[in-house]
Amino acid sequence: MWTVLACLMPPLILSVFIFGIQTLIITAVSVISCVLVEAVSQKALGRPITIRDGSAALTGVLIAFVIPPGVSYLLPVLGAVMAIYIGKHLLGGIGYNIFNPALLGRAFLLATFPVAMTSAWLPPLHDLAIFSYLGSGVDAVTAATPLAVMKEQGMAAFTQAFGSGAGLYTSFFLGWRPGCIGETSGCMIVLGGLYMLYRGYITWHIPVSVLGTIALLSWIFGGEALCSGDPLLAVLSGGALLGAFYMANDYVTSPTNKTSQLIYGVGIGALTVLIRMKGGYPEGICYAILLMNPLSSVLDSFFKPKRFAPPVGGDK
Amino acid sequence: MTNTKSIGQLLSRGILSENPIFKLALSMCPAVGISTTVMNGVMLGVAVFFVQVFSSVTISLFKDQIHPRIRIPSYTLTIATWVTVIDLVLAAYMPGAYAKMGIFVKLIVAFAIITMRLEMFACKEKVKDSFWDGVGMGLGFLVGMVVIGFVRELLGSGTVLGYDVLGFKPLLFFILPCAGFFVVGLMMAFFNWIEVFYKQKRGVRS
Amino acid sequence: MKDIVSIVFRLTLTCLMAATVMGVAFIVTNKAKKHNEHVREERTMYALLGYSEAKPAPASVVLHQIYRYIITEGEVQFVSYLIPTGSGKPGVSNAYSLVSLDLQGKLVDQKPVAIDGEKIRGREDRDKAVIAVAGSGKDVRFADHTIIVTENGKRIAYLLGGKFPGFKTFIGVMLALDPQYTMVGMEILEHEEDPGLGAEIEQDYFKNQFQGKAFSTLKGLKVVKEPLPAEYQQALEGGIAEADMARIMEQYKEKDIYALTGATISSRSVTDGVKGMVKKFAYRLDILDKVLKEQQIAVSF
Amino acid sequence: MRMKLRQLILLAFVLLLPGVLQAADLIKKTSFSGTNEMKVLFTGKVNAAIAGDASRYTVYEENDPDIKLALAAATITDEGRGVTLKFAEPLNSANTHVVSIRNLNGEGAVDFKVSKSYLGYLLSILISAMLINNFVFTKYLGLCVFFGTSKRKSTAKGMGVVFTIVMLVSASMSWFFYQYILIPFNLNFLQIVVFIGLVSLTVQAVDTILRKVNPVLFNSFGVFLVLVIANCIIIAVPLILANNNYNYLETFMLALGAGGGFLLALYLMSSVRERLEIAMIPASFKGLPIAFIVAGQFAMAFLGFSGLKLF
Amino acid sequence: MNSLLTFPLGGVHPPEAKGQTAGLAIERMPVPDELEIILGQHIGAPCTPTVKKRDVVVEGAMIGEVQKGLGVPLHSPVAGTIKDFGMSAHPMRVTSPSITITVDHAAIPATYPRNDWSTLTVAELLGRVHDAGIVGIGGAGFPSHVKLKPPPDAKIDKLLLNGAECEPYITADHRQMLEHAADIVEGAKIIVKILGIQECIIGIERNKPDAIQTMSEAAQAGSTAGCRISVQALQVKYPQGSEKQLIQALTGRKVPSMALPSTVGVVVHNVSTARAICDAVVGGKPLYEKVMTISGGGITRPANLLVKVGTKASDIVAYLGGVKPELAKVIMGGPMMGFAVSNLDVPVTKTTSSILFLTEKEIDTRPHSQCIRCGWCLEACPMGLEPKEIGVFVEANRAEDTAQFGVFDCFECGSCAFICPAKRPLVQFIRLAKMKAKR
Repeated sequence: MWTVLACLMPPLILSVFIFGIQTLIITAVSVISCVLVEAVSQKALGRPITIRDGSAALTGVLIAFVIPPGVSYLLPVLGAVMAIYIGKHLLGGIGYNIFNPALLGRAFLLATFPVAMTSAWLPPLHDLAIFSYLGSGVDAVTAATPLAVMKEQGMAAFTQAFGSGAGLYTSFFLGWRPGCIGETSGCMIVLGGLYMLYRGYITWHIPVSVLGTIALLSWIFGGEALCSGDPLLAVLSGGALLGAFYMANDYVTSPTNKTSQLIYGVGIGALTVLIRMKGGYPEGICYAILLMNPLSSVLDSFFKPKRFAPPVGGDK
Repeated sequence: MTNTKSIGQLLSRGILSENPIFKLALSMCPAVGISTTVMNGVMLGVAVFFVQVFSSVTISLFKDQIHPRIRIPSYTLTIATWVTVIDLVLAAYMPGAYAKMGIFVKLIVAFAIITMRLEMFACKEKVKDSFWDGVGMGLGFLVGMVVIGFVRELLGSGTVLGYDVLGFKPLLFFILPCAGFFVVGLMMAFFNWIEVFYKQKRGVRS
Repeated sequence: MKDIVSIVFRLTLTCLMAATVMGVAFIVTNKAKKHNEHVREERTMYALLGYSEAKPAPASVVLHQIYRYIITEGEVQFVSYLIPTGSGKPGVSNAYSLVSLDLQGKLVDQKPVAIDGEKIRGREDRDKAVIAVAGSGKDVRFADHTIIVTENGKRIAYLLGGKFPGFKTFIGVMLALDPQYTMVGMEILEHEEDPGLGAEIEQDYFKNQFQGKAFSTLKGLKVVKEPLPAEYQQALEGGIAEADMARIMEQYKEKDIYALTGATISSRSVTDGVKGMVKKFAYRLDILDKVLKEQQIAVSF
Repeated sequence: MRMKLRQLILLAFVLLLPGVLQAADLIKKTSFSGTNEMKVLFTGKVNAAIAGDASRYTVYEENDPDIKLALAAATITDEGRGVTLKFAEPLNSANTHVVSIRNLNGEGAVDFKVSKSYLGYLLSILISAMLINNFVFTKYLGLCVFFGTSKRKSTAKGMGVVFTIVMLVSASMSWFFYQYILIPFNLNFLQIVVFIGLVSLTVQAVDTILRKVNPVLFNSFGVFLVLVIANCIIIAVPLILANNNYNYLETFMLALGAGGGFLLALYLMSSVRERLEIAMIPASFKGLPIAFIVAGQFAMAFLGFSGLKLF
Repeated sequence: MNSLLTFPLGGVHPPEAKGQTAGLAIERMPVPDELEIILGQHIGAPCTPTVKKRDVVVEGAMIGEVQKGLGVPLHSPVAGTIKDFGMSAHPMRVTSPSITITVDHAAIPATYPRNDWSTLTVAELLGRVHDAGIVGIGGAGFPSHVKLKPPPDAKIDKLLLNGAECEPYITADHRQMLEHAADIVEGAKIIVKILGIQECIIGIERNKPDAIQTMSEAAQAGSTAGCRISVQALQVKYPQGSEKQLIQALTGRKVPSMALPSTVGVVVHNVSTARAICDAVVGGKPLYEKVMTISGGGITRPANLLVKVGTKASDIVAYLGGVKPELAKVIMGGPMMGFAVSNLDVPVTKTTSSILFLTEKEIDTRPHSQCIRCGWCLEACPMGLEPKEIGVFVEANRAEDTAQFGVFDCFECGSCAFICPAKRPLVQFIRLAKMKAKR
């Protein structure tokens, strides 16, 4: 858990330079409330208190990562209650939750504060003025996320707002675009993800299948005509990378079998593209993962690990 | 089931110990579905109340005439009749409230609680007892709906019975469909917890 | 065997009894129900005109229903209006005429329609009457329903209902215009937008923005993605003194519509929808008025 | 039973085909795109000079033949097989539009209607009932049975399949009764009694037939038949179709969607509850309360489908 | 030596930690004053004593015998007097019946002159193996003569000698292969003759290059036309030394669930068992001594010891200069499959291959937490089982429902528990599950 947390630190630090110091405050509030809620729930339910295993802190960071940078500090607190108490401890604590707690928290916040969660975006900073959004500054500025612009105003407006070509990819890859706190800087997420892959904490199956499906389907259906979408843009915008590396890969809520992991990833990718293009929200990976979460145990029951050798005459 | 039950017992059973929503967990659909405001809860609760009372009384009145083999169809017919009547009356005289409740009024016909009371109580007991049993159950349902409606309305829109009490909308979530599940689930757990708590307390005392 | 007879007998009896109860209930409630069907709609209309239960509309205010039909005969299409030619007072048996215009706005014919004043509000009865007048072999299709409001015979407002696609499904609205087609008010009748987002279109601070927009402004109305100024919001929500309110409303009269935060698409849908409705209505009413004037057709409005 | 389902699907397909072949010979597909665009796809290559000439088009809403819509541009697409019409003002896609092209095919004009496709509409009824407005998670119907039979995956599957079949049959019968008996004879107020009666009848019929035809199947699925009556979805679907004046195809789609959605919800829920059975749930939450909480979480996940516009 | 072989499914790479003892020659431990010989030394029925209290026995004399069922005789490791019949501490079963012998230090150690076995019949050979009390020394303790008499319908074509020694720390087999290579090859030849086959493969993990070298030379020297003995180097992967995994690595054959290796035409013996068979057949020496590895950071002087069966762990500790203060856990057997012992009075049995004295640093003392479904155990399990599910079911008191996960296929290699990031005692869960699911 602590390693995963460490992998999430680079995007967090970069987010301070992209959106200002308040991202750090939101993350801190989120982490502290998650840890507190975890401790209180465990105390109330008479379980050993395990806040030191880092799982609550990780959920806290992830909740902060999937909310816009301009929201009130109250939001992560409420999200923490939903994620940790309702989403995790009522179902039996760590390991038994069906849905990814952080995303459950986000879904709850999106339903409760739809305006803040869909409009509190901030234009990225370019001058290291990391304190400029603190205090009253937040209300005055708004921005639209790339996917929202694409969905509501079309590709032309997108190009006008974010440019095109290599510059666009670079700024998106680095993270200089409006978006949730932790989702923008593709480079840092990929870096952390690759480190986790290298250390063997995760396998390639889920991230590759999720991102591959998103890229493929966006290429096929994403453009004006068939097969004219921009796969790279689809992967870099929204929370695709964060979702693929840190949310979809969550051990507890994803399948354990490799085959089911691939199917699970493809399902997430397909649902993401479906919601992005036809659904009610500009970004769909949050709901795509939530919708696939309950399927992970179903998939695992279909694809059992390959047994060494079945008994003679088959299983009894 | 003992034959002699006081009115108080019959009432309290329906409202507390065998509350159709929190204890028997029957007829959950409206409890989750339209309990976004107290008023909705009251309206449907009243509708269910009348259907329950009328059906209980009807079945109790005709219990000797009902052939045991067509028991269930008779119950269904009776309930459907009374639901139709209530439905028509509401549609005619309270169109505003009726529009809000959608098809849930008509769906009272599929409520397990009503059939269950008819089968377990009204077909055996005296008219008066059946009446009070129906009243108890109907009230129990009403109370459940009001409680859930109160929580959801207060938290969701900051109002009670339409009157603004908080002055702001705390958590929009609670008037959304999915919150109904959470509220009912948490309340059921709360009632379970109270029961266990009191049993323990009583156990300690005795 | 005896059992079966008994069962059948009792079941029949039960059914009969049930049917009796339901039948009685139906008969007793039917009239009230029919009466109530239009009450809500009418209440909305009166509310848009500024009347309420505390301040009921005077008897001199009359709502004149106009029903538009499209009649197709082969390749030729007419636009026909079912208009009241009598006094127009509800409850009084009215005379109605079907005035048919060709697509260029020339009068084709005018025929009286025999229909009762109350019955005209029921779709089936009305359609039947129009088909009977239009003659056989023609395709008659109901298009829309608008209301012209007069006070002492003088036009004071138009009410028009309409439906257009919103962010999710359709949004149904009713608009009130003054005789110069300036928006008097708008009411959202139905929608399935997201709570907290698109559903905010039914809030005063959004729908009242349309109030007072002149036809000229309305024709070019757009949606701007700017935060709603605080004073304007106060004025729209009606929490301030009347004089201030009038001043502020006047100040923002020619401004575009401020989009709802997080629900630009819904805001734009409503704006575009309203714009289209008013433009069409104004175009048609001008033609109709011209024809009625030229042909000296006596109408009740 | 699976065979029967397949036949029903096949039947539905055959019945739906005319919807696909709706437009005139020349026009293959029409659709709205964006707020002020319309796309037309022809069956073959068309004369680009004519099809690309905006002045040759006349477009109006079906109900407003007197008001012609101003066309900004007509652009040839799809290698000469299609044309995109761009309008000056946003279109009201709620209404059917009539497009007429002069001299496209020699003499005279080619007229065709552009509206949201009917097949798409049917499918959207199905998808809506199944996912977007899932009867269990967003409309809260059938909860008693839902919580009662979602403890085991096998039970859930059985219940879902039986329910879907009974639903299809009873909804079809209800539609027939409603359209040909209740409406003509002005007996609408009897709908509750009639619908519940038809449901009971269907259940009884399926029970009898199954018992005779396939006793093995009956043994595994028969127990669920009784429960079907207590499920409010089964009575809600006829009521909805009566309310919305659906035709038969729409009714069929609604019933299929409702049944499929119920099956899906049951299956997902049961797989989750099997997992919860071995979890350490707090004592007062054991059983129904936690099932409700999980259902709420499902409902939150299903929010993702909200606003889904496939067609 | 062709490309390195291994088994394909699962497996883990625990730190080898063999360096402490790999270079140490086998050293004979002086006999302590008293031995406690547990009667149930092997799988099958425990022995019944054939001696009485105060009987005087000589080294190698039979002191116990199995009267009914599967088993082999038990021999006295020393000359001495039967002191008592009592209960001894037992690593797995808490206590177990045993015979206590007071050692007669004055007695002359027995000698076993080598004699020619080539004239003996198969039945005679088998008799010697049985009479010498030989069981599978590798771990399970299965009576060897039974393994050498495969069911008549099995077509055996290969003998595999297991020199993989995949458990960390243990170097007993390694040292024996270095020091007694010829005996091992001789033993292999005896087994080959008993089985009536012609081929023997010795599998050794490549982290013991010196053993591979020595054994290859010995195998070459010992091979004859009718008996080809070869050495095969294996990849280093735990649990290579498990019977089914070794068979798959060396022959590619898969032993079906709940079946014996003979169903795929293979017989597997440990290298040290082969040596014991050689000693029994060639010298007539019963199995009463054992080469063991004593290792770990908690013991003052790690060693490879030749120990008499019945020597208590405490005696070994005393001989090796005592334990260090940082000792945290004593394990009998390997760190993966062995049992933690809380009592150093546990006597050594025929199957004890090591005693490890581990320090805080060498073990993970963190408390275990709930399963987070990471699925690592699924990948580690060489049998393709789902240890996480079994663990969760056991924790939920539903151990009896675990047969669906193939819990009986598990041979408790401990790969899952080793890899588990939550440090869940999965092997203990599985043992519990096996106990309950049987019922």
